Formats: sequence, C-alpha cells, structure tokens
Amino acid sequence: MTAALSSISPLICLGAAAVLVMLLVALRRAYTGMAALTLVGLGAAFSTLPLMVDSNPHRLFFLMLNGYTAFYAGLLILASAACVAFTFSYLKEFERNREEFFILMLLATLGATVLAAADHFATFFLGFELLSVSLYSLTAFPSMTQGHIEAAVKYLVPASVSSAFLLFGMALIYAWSGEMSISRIGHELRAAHIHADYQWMVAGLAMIVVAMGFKLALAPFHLWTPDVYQGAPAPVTAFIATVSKGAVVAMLLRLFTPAEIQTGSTLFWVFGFMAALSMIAGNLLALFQENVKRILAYSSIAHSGYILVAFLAGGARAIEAVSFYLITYFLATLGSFGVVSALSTPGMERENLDDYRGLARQNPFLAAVFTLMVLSLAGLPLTAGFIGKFYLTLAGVGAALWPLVIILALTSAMGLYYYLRILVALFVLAPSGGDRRPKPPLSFSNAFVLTLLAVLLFWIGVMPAPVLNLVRAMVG
Amino acid sequence: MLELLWIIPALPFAGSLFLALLGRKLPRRAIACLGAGSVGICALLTGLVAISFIGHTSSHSFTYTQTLWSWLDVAGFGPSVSLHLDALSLVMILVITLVSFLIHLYSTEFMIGDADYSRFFAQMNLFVGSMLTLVLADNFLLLYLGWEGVGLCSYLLIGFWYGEPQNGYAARKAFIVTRVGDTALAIALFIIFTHLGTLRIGEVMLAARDTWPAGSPIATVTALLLLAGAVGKSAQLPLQTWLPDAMAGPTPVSALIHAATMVTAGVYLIARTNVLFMLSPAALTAVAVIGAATLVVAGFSGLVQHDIKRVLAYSTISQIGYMFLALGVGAWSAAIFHFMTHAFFKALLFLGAGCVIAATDGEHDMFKMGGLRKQMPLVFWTFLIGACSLSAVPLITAGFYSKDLIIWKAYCSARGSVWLWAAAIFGSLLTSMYTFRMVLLTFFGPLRKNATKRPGWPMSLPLVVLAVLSIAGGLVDLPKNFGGGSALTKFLTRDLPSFVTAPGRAVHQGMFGVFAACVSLGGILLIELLMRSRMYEKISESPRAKALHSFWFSGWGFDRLYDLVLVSPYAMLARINRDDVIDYFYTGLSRLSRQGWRGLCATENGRVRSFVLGIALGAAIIIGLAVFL
Amino acid sequence: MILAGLILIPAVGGLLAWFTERFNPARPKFAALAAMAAELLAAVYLAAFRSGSARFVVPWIPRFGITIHLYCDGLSLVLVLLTAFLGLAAVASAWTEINERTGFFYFNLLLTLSGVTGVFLSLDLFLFYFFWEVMILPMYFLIALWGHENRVYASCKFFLFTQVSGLLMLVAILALYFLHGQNTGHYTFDYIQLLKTPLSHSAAMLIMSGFLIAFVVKLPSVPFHSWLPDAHTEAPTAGSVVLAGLLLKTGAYGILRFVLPLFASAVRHFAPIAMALGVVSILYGALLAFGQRDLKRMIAYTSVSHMGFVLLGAFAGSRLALYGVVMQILCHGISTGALFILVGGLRERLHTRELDSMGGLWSAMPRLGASLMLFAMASLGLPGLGNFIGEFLVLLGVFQVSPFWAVLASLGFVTSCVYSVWIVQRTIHGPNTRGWNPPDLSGRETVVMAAMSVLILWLGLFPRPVFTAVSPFVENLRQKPQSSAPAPESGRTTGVSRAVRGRTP
Amino acid sequence: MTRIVGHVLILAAVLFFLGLIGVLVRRNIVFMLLSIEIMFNAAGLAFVAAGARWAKPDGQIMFIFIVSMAAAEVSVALALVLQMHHRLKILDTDAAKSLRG
Repeated sequence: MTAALSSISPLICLGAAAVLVMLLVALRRAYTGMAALTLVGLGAAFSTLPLMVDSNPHRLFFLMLNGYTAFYAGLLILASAACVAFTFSYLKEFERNREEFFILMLLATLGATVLAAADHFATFFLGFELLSVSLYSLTAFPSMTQGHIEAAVKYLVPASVSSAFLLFGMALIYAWSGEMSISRIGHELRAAHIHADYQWMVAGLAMIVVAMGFKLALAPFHLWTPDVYQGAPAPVTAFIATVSKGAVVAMLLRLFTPAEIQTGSTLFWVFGFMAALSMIAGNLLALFQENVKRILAYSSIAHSGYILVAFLAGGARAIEAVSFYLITYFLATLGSFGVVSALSTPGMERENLDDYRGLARQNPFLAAVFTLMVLSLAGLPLTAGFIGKFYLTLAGVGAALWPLVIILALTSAMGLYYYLRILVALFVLAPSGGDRRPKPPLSFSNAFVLTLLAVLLFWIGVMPAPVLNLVRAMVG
Repeated sequence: MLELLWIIPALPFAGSLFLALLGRKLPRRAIACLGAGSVGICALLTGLVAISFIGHTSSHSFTYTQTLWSWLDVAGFGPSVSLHLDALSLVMILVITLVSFLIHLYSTEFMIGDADYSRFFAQMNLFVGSMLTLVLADNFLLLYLGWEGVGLCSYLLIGFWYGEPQNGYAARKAFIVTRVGDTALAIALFIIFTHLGTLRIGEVMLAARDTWPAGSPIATVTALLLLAGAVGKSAQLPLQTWLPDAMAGPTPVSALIHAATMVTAGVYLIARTNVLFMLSPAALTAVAVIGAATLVVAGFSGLVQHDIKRVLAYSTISQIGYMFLALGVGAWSAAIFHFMTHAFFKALLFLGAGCVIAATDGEHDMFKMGGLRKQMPLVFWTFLIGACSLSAVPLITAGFYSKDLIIWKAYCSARGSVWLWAAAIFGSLLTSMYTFRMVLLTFFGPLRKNATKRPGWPMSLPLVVLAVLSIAGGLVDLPKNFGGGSALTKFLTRDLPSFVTAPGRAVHQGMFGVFAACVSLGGILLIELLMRSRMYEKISESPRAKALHSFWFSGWGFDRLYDLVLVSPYAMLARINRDDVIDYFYTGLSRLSRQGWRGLCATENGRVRSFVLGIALGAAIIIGLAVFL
Repeated sequence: MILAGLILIPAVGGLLAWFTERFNPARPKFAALAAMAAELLAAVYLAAFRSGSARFVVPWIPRFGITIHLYCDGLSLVLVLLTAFLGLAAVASAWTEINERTGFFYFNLLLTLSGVTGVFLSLDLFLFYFFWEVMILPMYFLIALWGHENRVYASCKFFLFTQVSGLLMLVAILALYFLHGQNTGHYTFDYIQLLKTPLSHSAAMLIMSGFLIAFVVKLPSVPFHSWLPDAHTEAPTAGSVVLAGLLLKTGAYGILRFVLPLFASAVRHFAPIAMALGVVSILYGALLAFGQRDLKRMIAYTSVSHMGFVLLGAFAGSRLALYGVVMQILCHGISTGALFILVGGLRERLHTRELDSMGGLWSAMPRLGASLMLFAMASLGLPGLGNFIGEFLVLLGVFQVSPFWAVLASLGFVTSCVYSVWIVQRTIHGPNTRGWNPPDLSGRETVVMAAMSVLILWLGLFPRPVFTAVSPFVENLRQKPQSSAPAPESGRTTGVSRAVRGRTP
Repeated sequence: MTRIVGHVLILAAVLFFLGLIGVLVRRNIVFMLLSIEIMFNAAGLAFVAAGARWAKPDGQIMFIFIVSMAAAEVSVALALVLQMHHRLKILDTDAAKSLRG
C-alpha cells in the first residue's frame, strides 16, 4: 500500500498543498507565503514524478501510472507553476482576498493531472470536472470587471453541456461494452469493427469527442474560446490555453491511440473534419482581429487543429510528435500570455493591439520575449515552434495525410499574417495613438519565468535533440 | 608590325575609359589631344599594319589571327577574344580609322563650346573602338560585341544632347530598332553554333560549305537572319526608320555613324559571311531587292526634305542600298569599293554641313539658308566636291567609279537583272537631283542667313583631305578601260568570291557607263532647271504633289505604320497593365479571406446560447459522421 | 570549419552590431561593415586556398537523421562570394539611409545574409529548409520596419508568398524523406543519400512540384511574381539589394542544386512548362517594367524578366544553358543590386522614386549618371558586361534543345532594351524640369559603384574563372544525375557516416 | 442488449435531448442550469440502465458520482449567478455581450 501511495505521490502533493493553503489562509492571509507554498507544492509534485514512472503495478486507483503519465503530469505541473508565477505579480495590487486563487489553481492542476492519468471513466470524469469547476471559479474570481463574470458564465454553460455529453457518451459505451477502463476500451474499439451494434459504441465515443473537442477548442466547438480567453484574467487564460488543453490531449492520445482509428474507422473522418475545420476557422477568424487575447485564442484553435493532424497519423510517431509539439506550444503560449499578464492588472487587461504599439521602445525585454513567443507560435526557425511544426508535418506526411497536411501548410501560412501584425505592432516606430497608460513594473518573478521560457524556446529551436530524446524515452 | 594589331581597337577603348573616368578634370586641350590623338595613332598604326600586311602579299590569301585571351570556354563553346586581319578587314579598318580620325579632329573644334566635351570624346572613342572590334573580330561573338557596342554608342551619341526630349526619342529609336536586327543576328548565331559547332567565322564558312547544301532551308534561314541583322544596322528597308531621326546628334556623330562606322557594319557582315549567302540564292536575291528598293525609296524621301542633315541621312540609306544591291548581285568588292568612296564623300558632306550649321547658328532648314557660296568658299568648294562625288559626276569623282561599277554589275551579273539595273539608274537620277537641290538651296540663291563663324584649321583640314580623297579615292580601283588595274578588286578578291558575269550580258559596258553618266549629269541639270524656273515650287503646290510630298517627307509612312502596329499597342498594353492583372488574383484571394473572416466573425456573436447551439450542431455532425459514414 | 564560420560571421556580427547600438547608435554600421569584410575575406580565402571545396559535418538531430552538413563546391562558392560582396555593398548602401534603430537594422540585415549563406552551403535538406526560413523573417523586418510608405502590406505579401511556398516545399522534403526511408530503411535528410532515392514518375512529379513552387516563387516567375514589385519598392535600399541580389538567387540555386539532380526524369517531363513559364516571365516582366512609373518598381519588374532566363535555362537540359544560368545569377545579382543602390541614392537625394519627377540628372550627377547608364546597359544584356554572357549562353543552350522557345525568348533582347533605355531616359536623360541639382555620388558610393562596375566588366570579359569553378557541378549534373554531388572524401567521413546512420523514427 | 435496457436508453436520450433544447431556448441563466441538470440526470439514467444490463453496480456508482459532481458544479454556478445578478443586474445570458467580435 505504501508503494501504491508513493506512486501517486505527485497527486497527493498537489491535493495536500491545496488543503494546506486553504487551512493556512484561514489562519493568516500572507500573499507571498501562500504563493511560495503553492510553488513548493507544485515543486514537490514535480520532484516525486519519478516515483510515478517506476510505479508497479501500472494501474492503481483507476489511474494509469507510467512514463507517459509522468511526462504529461510534469508538463502540466510546470505549466501551472508558470501560471502561478504570473498570477503572483498579476494580483500583487489586488486588494480583495486573493490567496484563494492559488488554492483553485492547485485544484485545477490536480484535476488536470488526474485527467491525464485517468484510466477509468470515473477518474476521467472526476479530473474533467475538477478542472472545469476550478476554472469557472478562477475565471470569475477577481470579479473586477464585467468581463470576468461574463466569461465565467460563457465558460460554465457550454462546459457543463459538454460534460453532459461526456457522461452520456460514457454511459453509451458502458452500456454497449460493459467496460469503463480506458485502455481496454481502446482495444475493444479496435476489435469492434465486426460487431453489429458498433454504432452505439461509436456514437458514445463521438459524444466523448464532443466534450474533448470543447476543451481543446476544436471547431465546431470553439465558439466559447475567444470570449473566455478575452474575459478571463490573463494568467487564467494562460492556464486554460495550456494546462486544460494539455490534460485533454493526454487523454485523447490515451483513449484513441490503441484504437488505431487511422485504419479505416469513421472516427478518423470525425477527427479529420474537426482538424481541417479548426485550422481553417481558427486562422481565418484571427486574421483581422484587433484584440491580442482573441488573436491568441483563435490561434489556439488553429493549434489544436495542427495537433489533430499529427494525432491522426497514429502510432508511436503520433504520440511523440504531439507530445513534443505540446511542449513547444506550452512554452510559446505561456510566454505570450505571460507577457500579456505582465502588462495587465485585474482591473485593466492590456489586450488591444494598439496597447502593444511601440512596446519595443518602452519595454524591450517584454517585446523581445513576445516576439520570440509569437515567432514560435508561427513556427518560424530558431524557435521551438519551428521544430514542433516540422515534427507535426513529418508525422502527417509519414501517414500520407495529404489533404490535411496541405491544409496545415496553407492555413499556417495564412496564420502568419496575424502573427506578423502583432510583431509589426510591437516594433512600429511612433506609438501613434498608442497606449500611454502607465504599465505595471516588470516583477522579478515574471522576468525570471519569461526569460526561462524564452531561453528554453530558443534552445529547443536550435538543439532539439535532447528534448526529442526525452520525449521519446518518456512517452514512447 | 602585325603583332601590334591588338593596339588598334584597344587604343580607342583605353582613350574612352580614360576620358570617362578622368575627363572632367582635364583641360579641353588635353581632352582634344587624347580623344583625337588616340584615334590618330590608331590610323597611323593601321597604316603601318597595312604596309606590313601588303608586304605578305606574295603568299596568296594571307590572313593574320591574333588571340588575346580565351573569353569563355564552356562545354565546347569557346569563342576567344581574338582578332582576324585579312584583306576585307584591312580595307575596312583603314577607312574607319582614317575617316574617324578626321572626324575626331574636326570635332575638337566643332564641340569646343560644349559642356560635356570629355563625355563626347569618350563616347566617340568608344564608338570607334567598337567598330574596330566588330570588323577585326575573329568570331561571331566578338563581332556581336562590337555590333552591340556600336549600337550603344549610337544611342549615347544621338542622345548626346539629352536635355531635348526628341533627341532622346531619336536615340532610343535608333537603339531599339537596331536591336531588333541584332536579335535576328543573335538567333542566326544560335543556328550557326547549334548546327556547325563553332562561331569562328573562318571555320563557320568552311563548315557551312561542307555541311549545308546550296539552297538548303537552313542556309536560307541563317542568311536571312543575318540579313535582318544587317538591315537593322545599315538602315535598310524595313528597319531604315531610325536613321533620319538619328540626325538629332551632333553633326560629327552623324558623320561618324554614316561614313565610317555603324551603318556600314551590315555591308561588312554580309560581305564577311558571303559563303552563307552564296549557299542561299534566295537570301542573296533578297539582299539585292532590299538594296534596290531602299535606294529608290530613300531617294524619293531625300528629294523632299527640308533639313540638310536629313537629306544626307536619306542619301546614306540610299547609298547603302547601292552597296546591298552590289552584294546581292555578287559584286562583293564593288560594294566595299563603294563603301570606301562613300565613307569619304559622306564624311565630307556631313562635316561640310556641320560647318554650315555651325555658321548659321544651328540652322538645319535649307530653305532658311542660301547664298553661302561667297561667305564660306572653302566649305562650298569642298561640299561641292562631295556632292559631285555623291552624284557620281563622271570621270573626276570617286563616287562615279564605284557607283558605275555597281550599276553595271547589277545588269551584267549572273544574278543581276534589268529591273535591278533600272532601279539603280533611277536611283542615280534621284541622287543627283536631291544632292544638287541641297547644294542649290544651301549655297546659291539669295543670302538668307549670314554665316557667323568661319571654320578654323581643325575643321578645315578634314574637309580638304576628304575632298581630295573623294576625288582620288576612285583611283584605287580604276577599271581597265580607264587605264587602271582594279587594284582594290584584286586585293579584295583574295578573301571575297569573285564576280560572276551572266553569259551574254557583259557587252557594251562602255555604253552603259556613258548612259549612267548621262543620267547623273541629267539629274543635276534637271534639278537646276526646275529650281531656276520655279517649276519646283509650282509642282509642289499642286494638291496631289503635296500629298506625295508629305508621304515622302515622312519616309513613306513607315514610322506611322510601326507606331500603329507595334509601338502604340505595346505602350498601351504596358499602361493598361501597369498594375499587373495577375496581381488581381492575389488581391482577390486576400479579399476572399477578408470575406471569410467577416462571415466567420458573424458566428462569434457572444451569446451563450449560440455557443451551445454550436456544440449541439457540431455534435450532430460528428455523431452523424461517426455513425452513418 | 570555415563553412560554419561563413554562416556564423554575419550572425555574430549582427548580434554585435545590435549590442553596440546601446553605446552609440552610429557604431553598429562599423560592426556590420567589419563583419561583412571578414566574411568576404573568409570567402576569398576559401576560394583561393581551399580551391573551393570544403565540407563540414556535425550531427544535429539524429532522431530524424538530420546533420549539419555543409558543403562548398564551385557553385556554392561563387554564390557565397556574391553574398559576401553584395552584403558588403548593402551595408555600405545603408550607411546614411538608416538612422533609426540602427543596431536592429544591421542585425536583421546580417542575419538575412547569414541565412542566405546557409542556404548556399547546406547539403542537408532539413538544414536547407531551416536556413531557407531563417533568411525570410529578418528580411520581413527590414521591409516592415525601415521600408517606405506601403511597407506593411508589401512585407506581409512577401512573407506570405514565401511562407506558403516554403511550407509546400517542406511537405515535399518530408515526402522524399519518407520515400527514401521506406525504400532503404534508412531515414535521413542527407542530400547525397536522398539523391539515390528511386522515385516513381508520379511521385517524382509531385515532390518536384513541391520543391519547385518554393523556388519559382522565390525566383520569381510569372505567375508567382506579384510579391516582388511590392517588396522591392517598399524595402530600404539595403533590403532591396539583398532581396534582388541574393534572395532571388536562392530560388535559382535551389533549382540547380536540388530540383535538377533529384528529379532528373520529372524535370524532363516538366521542362516544356517550366520553359514556357520562363519565356512568359521574360516577356511579361519586361512589359510590366516598361509600364511602371515608380523607378524602384520598374527595376523590380526587370528582375522578373531576368530571372525568366534562369528558369528557361535551368530546364533546358543543356550544359551551355546551365553555365549561362550561373552567370546570369551572378551578374543579375550585381547589376540589379547596383541599380537598387543607385535608386536608393536618388531617393535619398530627391525624396521621390517617381519617374515623372526625375530627368536630366546626368549633368548634375555625372558619376551617378555614368553608373546608372552602365548598369542599365548591363540589364539590357550589352556584350562585354556579364549579363550578356549569361543570357546569351542560356539562349544558345536553349536553342540547341528547343529553337522555338529560344527564339521567343530572344525577343527579350528587344523588350529589355525598351525598358532599359526608358529608365535612362526618364532619370538621367531628358529635360531637368524640376531643376534638380543634387550632390553627386559620395566617396563611399563611388567606391561601391566602382567595385560593382569592375566586377560586372570582369565577368563580361574574363568569365572563365566562374565557369571553371562551376564546371564540376554542371558536368556531373549532365552526366549522371545520381552522382552530382561528390561523395565525401575519405578522412572526413566519420561525421557523415555517423550522422546519416540516423535511426528510423 | 436486452430490450428493456434499450428502451431506458432511449428514454435517457430523449431526456438528454430535452435538456439540450432547454439550454438552447431559455435565456435565463437559472433555467439553463436547470436544463443542464436534466442532461446530467439523463446521463445518470443511462448509466443506471447500462449497469443493469451488465448486472454490475458500476452504473449505480457512477450515478451517485454524477449527482455529487453536479452538486459541486451547481454550487459554483449559483455563486456565479448571484455575482451576475449582483454586479451586472441581469440574469438574461443574451444580454451579456460585452465580450464579442
């Protein structure tokens, strides 16, 4: 039992940290201390990940514990640590209760990690809901502007509907197969081609796909994305765009890779349809957008589409490609929302393109980091995004997904247009009509995290081999 | 001495480069010395080379080739920069350097007032250098270099006074029209290299004789393309339009273009590639017909011009037409002979005209001149000699001997015909008429404008020398019946095919000669009569004559035709398509994506219910896809 | 090692330039100049003492069989020399034009040059694609930040065109990679290995079109040319120089280095279309050039026309044409670069690029006038100047294969003449209606022009060294497509063999 | 699949659909939350039916699980509704349109 407990110690650490912070807040409100404690909790969770890798047996408490889970858990925990760091300076001047923010973040991280590790519908749903509910609260938490509440409502209602879809889908699958274990369902599915009632199963899976598509902001379930990204506080947006997505991607791969949907399953067409639609809609919607957070929201829609292309390639290569891409996507997304949050406060989000005009003059560091992040999102060389996109394309070409690869190429080129608009705004000479409001000073934590992200981004862009090997060793 | 051959083209190039780089810092005297001096030394060297070359005469068909460096050497394509001296090129460079030197000398005074003195000489030197390269080239590619260089210099010099838009127009026209011919020449070179595997002229000729049967289409096409090149450069029909406009340049430039360089390049080219033309009777006939047609057409145009230089320009076209006619009937050496005499008297006429123009403050219109005979006696007499030579006044002028030879051979050649002869004779009549119309208008009659300037020695000396040459030049090829030995013909025949007479035609040469002489004299008398009796004005008053007059005056409407068919459509197309229709496709794409953006943005209406609707519809679609596909 | 140095020198120099701006905004240009001078010296050293053949192999991403494989043969060498030379000229031409954010400007300029050098030296397809992308972004910044009025539009257009085509090329590269891997069980991006890929006809056609689209857009050929006039017109002088002189050449280089050897039989099938496109580019580009009012735009369109010769010659399948293509690449780089520098000089003095407001400038600026005349003549293919050799050889080579296209393309001689004399007429000739009296070329500009003039004359009269340098490449290409890049020499193979043994992903 | 289970599943689907329609047609946030509850319960019903088919307790366990999770979610949702009413003075979701474009 101790061995079993030790192998889920990352989860325990996260939960314990949340509880500890909650208890301590009741005693004394110490903002910096709570933030530090949160980071310590995340750090502890991260440092106990090796126990998860070595776990024996692999399946415990409806969880799958192996290198794959550890990789994703680590990724989610680190991303969440970055979000915590952003939050720390974001809420610095916030006068109302703010320590609860960290509790919610820890809980959301816990939910995401459980989701990434889930091997059963129960844990799947538990993680899914824990993540969602925490995120509603986080979105609405500051309640400084109308946007926060509105965004929370706009997140809550469709997310609940999608949860209902998820549940109903699970029920259908269970009704058909009598099975609720994720890994076994995948194998069932592969064998299901010959079965007569196959449609029930597929319908159930499709409903689960609806829920996951919602979380991943895949078209046609993407409508909420821009509004929520825009309305939520910047660190929360970063969290939604990375942690929440990453956890669902981990589940997606786990659920569908054994099913080998690329070999003639109708689900292949479902995902193909969503991938194509997401790439097209995401990039097209962002084209002339004036709000940076919305641009990033649309771009995250498109990126989900890209991820699906590699996902559809199937097999080990797909898992590696998606996982590697997720790293690069996390780095760039965290970095860009980090810049946004560094420039914003709960009362005033700096989100319009005009606010960024001439940033290169006023704050060269942030402008440089933002440039690097945007370049990476755009998949340009010398950044991790370049290698990531290369890997995606490689996976797509390797599986001969020609139409999707061509759409990927064309739409990502189209996407360059709006990334370039951001860059141009950063570097324009005279901030004509630009933002003259005072900007919050750059905190040490932000500077540190952003530098770290930028260095990593560049390093992976130039020397990707170590990270590739790591990914391969962990998820392969 | 022959080893110094390379210096002959190199010197003008060097002079040009030097003047171009440093000319603006030098005093005028130094520029004059450099500019004229380099060509002068050239002329001297050419003389020495000629003596040395003729010294080798003992060996029949001696040629000298000097390779300077290997130009490009790729994949079996290896033209080098090498010079080739034979009888034909020797005669050419002798005339070119001598006449060019005289023109340069003349220019040192003529251009003295111009701000761009050094630029002028730099370009003139470049002109001479290019022409010498053209003539001395051992291979077609080097010839092409000289050929294009000549075109460039004509462009630069015709547009020398670039401040006037019409000068620029004339310069462009000259460059572009000749470029059309050049392109044909380039294509001819492609054919030659592709089929014969070399561009060395000598080898090409041998190979062509061996591999291409006479009258074969490929030989004909090649010869016709070469002809097209020659026609462009030599201002023959149908590419003659640039030459009259080329008068926009300073007068010495006109002299250089018309007498020594540029326009004779076509004649040289055809003579040089005679083997190809001999292989293609059709092409040779085309040469003759073009020549005959041009000389008549240009003669008519010359008859009605007002501008003294335009008269001379049309006369050049016409005289080159004679040379083409000679080439076309196989009278190769006669063509070169006429080239030589023409160089002398045409240079003389242009330089004389230049004196007149300079003296009358840049007046070009002959109708505003008159009676200058008394005021400028030297110019008058030398001009008159030139005019006589041009009109082929019998016995005393060089022009008579060369032109008479051509007229006669147009008849008696195996390729000749009565029609060609008739055209030549008629052209001769026209020549006399327009020449003396010009003389009469300029130097006789009432004095309309005073001569303000008298030419100094640098301008006078060339006139005198050229006048002497215009008279005595005929001696080098004095036919037998005048006691000569046809020296030039013999000399040239070493490199050019000999003339073939049609059986039964070679009789009554004397009678033909007398007739031709009568015609040219008759032309002079006729115009004198017409002018004196005011018939000329009366005739030109009648409406029909007026129409004809303006038709001829505009050079038979070729300009208008080309403008209508080629220039205007091209310019209009360029103007209409300024924004590039293809770009509309791409702007269309961007507009399309903007529309797409707008359309998709409409779905982002910010309502929770429509988010859920999106989920519901999406779910319907993908469940449908998953279950029913 | 020197090859890596050639790529790194500009990049490091650019970083230095960026940092020196902090101390003194006038300092970066010296850093940039020094870096480019060092680059030129290194390139000359390579040419002189290493007889232009060097190799550098280091494994990079063994996971995909990617190595840093740099190789310099004659073809690469002449292009690297051109890069270094034009880079120097570009730095010099920006000397007084750029006064805003000089450090970042030179950083971008030098990074572009670094990317271009990388493109010319890479023998690993991934590395090639990497540099292909590296050079685009800084160029985008050059246009978007220091360009003229319509710079944002132009730079975006440039970027999107090149990116779309570049991504399609990536897809093609990957397809080749997998085909090779599936055939041999050996996944690698190494060019020399990939040369041996057996391709079915349809696969070869598809993959080739992927490559070709990138190169043809970069070249550019009609109908993919429409980014070029905008980009050129709006770019600052140095940007235009690098764009016209070097970036376009990467397209040509790509065709020579990759398309021809990799897809020999597909190339033969596609040749008629490519040649037709080439001819259309020649004539249509000339027509467009003639119609322009903006001098820079006009020169930009002439590039379309000139690069048509490259496309025509590259696909003719004749050695002569290939030599001509190389020559055309070099000479067009120099002559158009020079023209852009001159136009930049004019714009700096007159503050306009409109042809309508120029005219008669020769008397005021004889040095500029003479240079402009010289390079306009080079542009129309005057014999004695390098461009003539290129165009003539191309046409001669094409004529041997297809007289029809050659004859049609020869019309380009006339059309180029038309626009060239029109340029001369509208700028230095004609009446000086506005009463311009600007200062003539400065000493710095004169030196640049003199160097370029000497070079173009030298290439026109003594082009043999160039032909000698590229002849191994061309001869190999013609003989046996498979062996067009020599196998690595012994003694240096360790890196390659280790690198190319990349594991199957 | 036994017949009765099929019927129950169809009933669950109908319920689910009704809930969905409810979310779509109602603008008041409270009614939307109610409709979502119906959807959750439809899923719960389906689980129960499925559990019945396999004669295992898993379905029932899942149902309890769902109910508790739904309670958690609703509590957060109602807090939000309160905030919405308090701050924005609306309950009509269509009126919340400050974020769009």
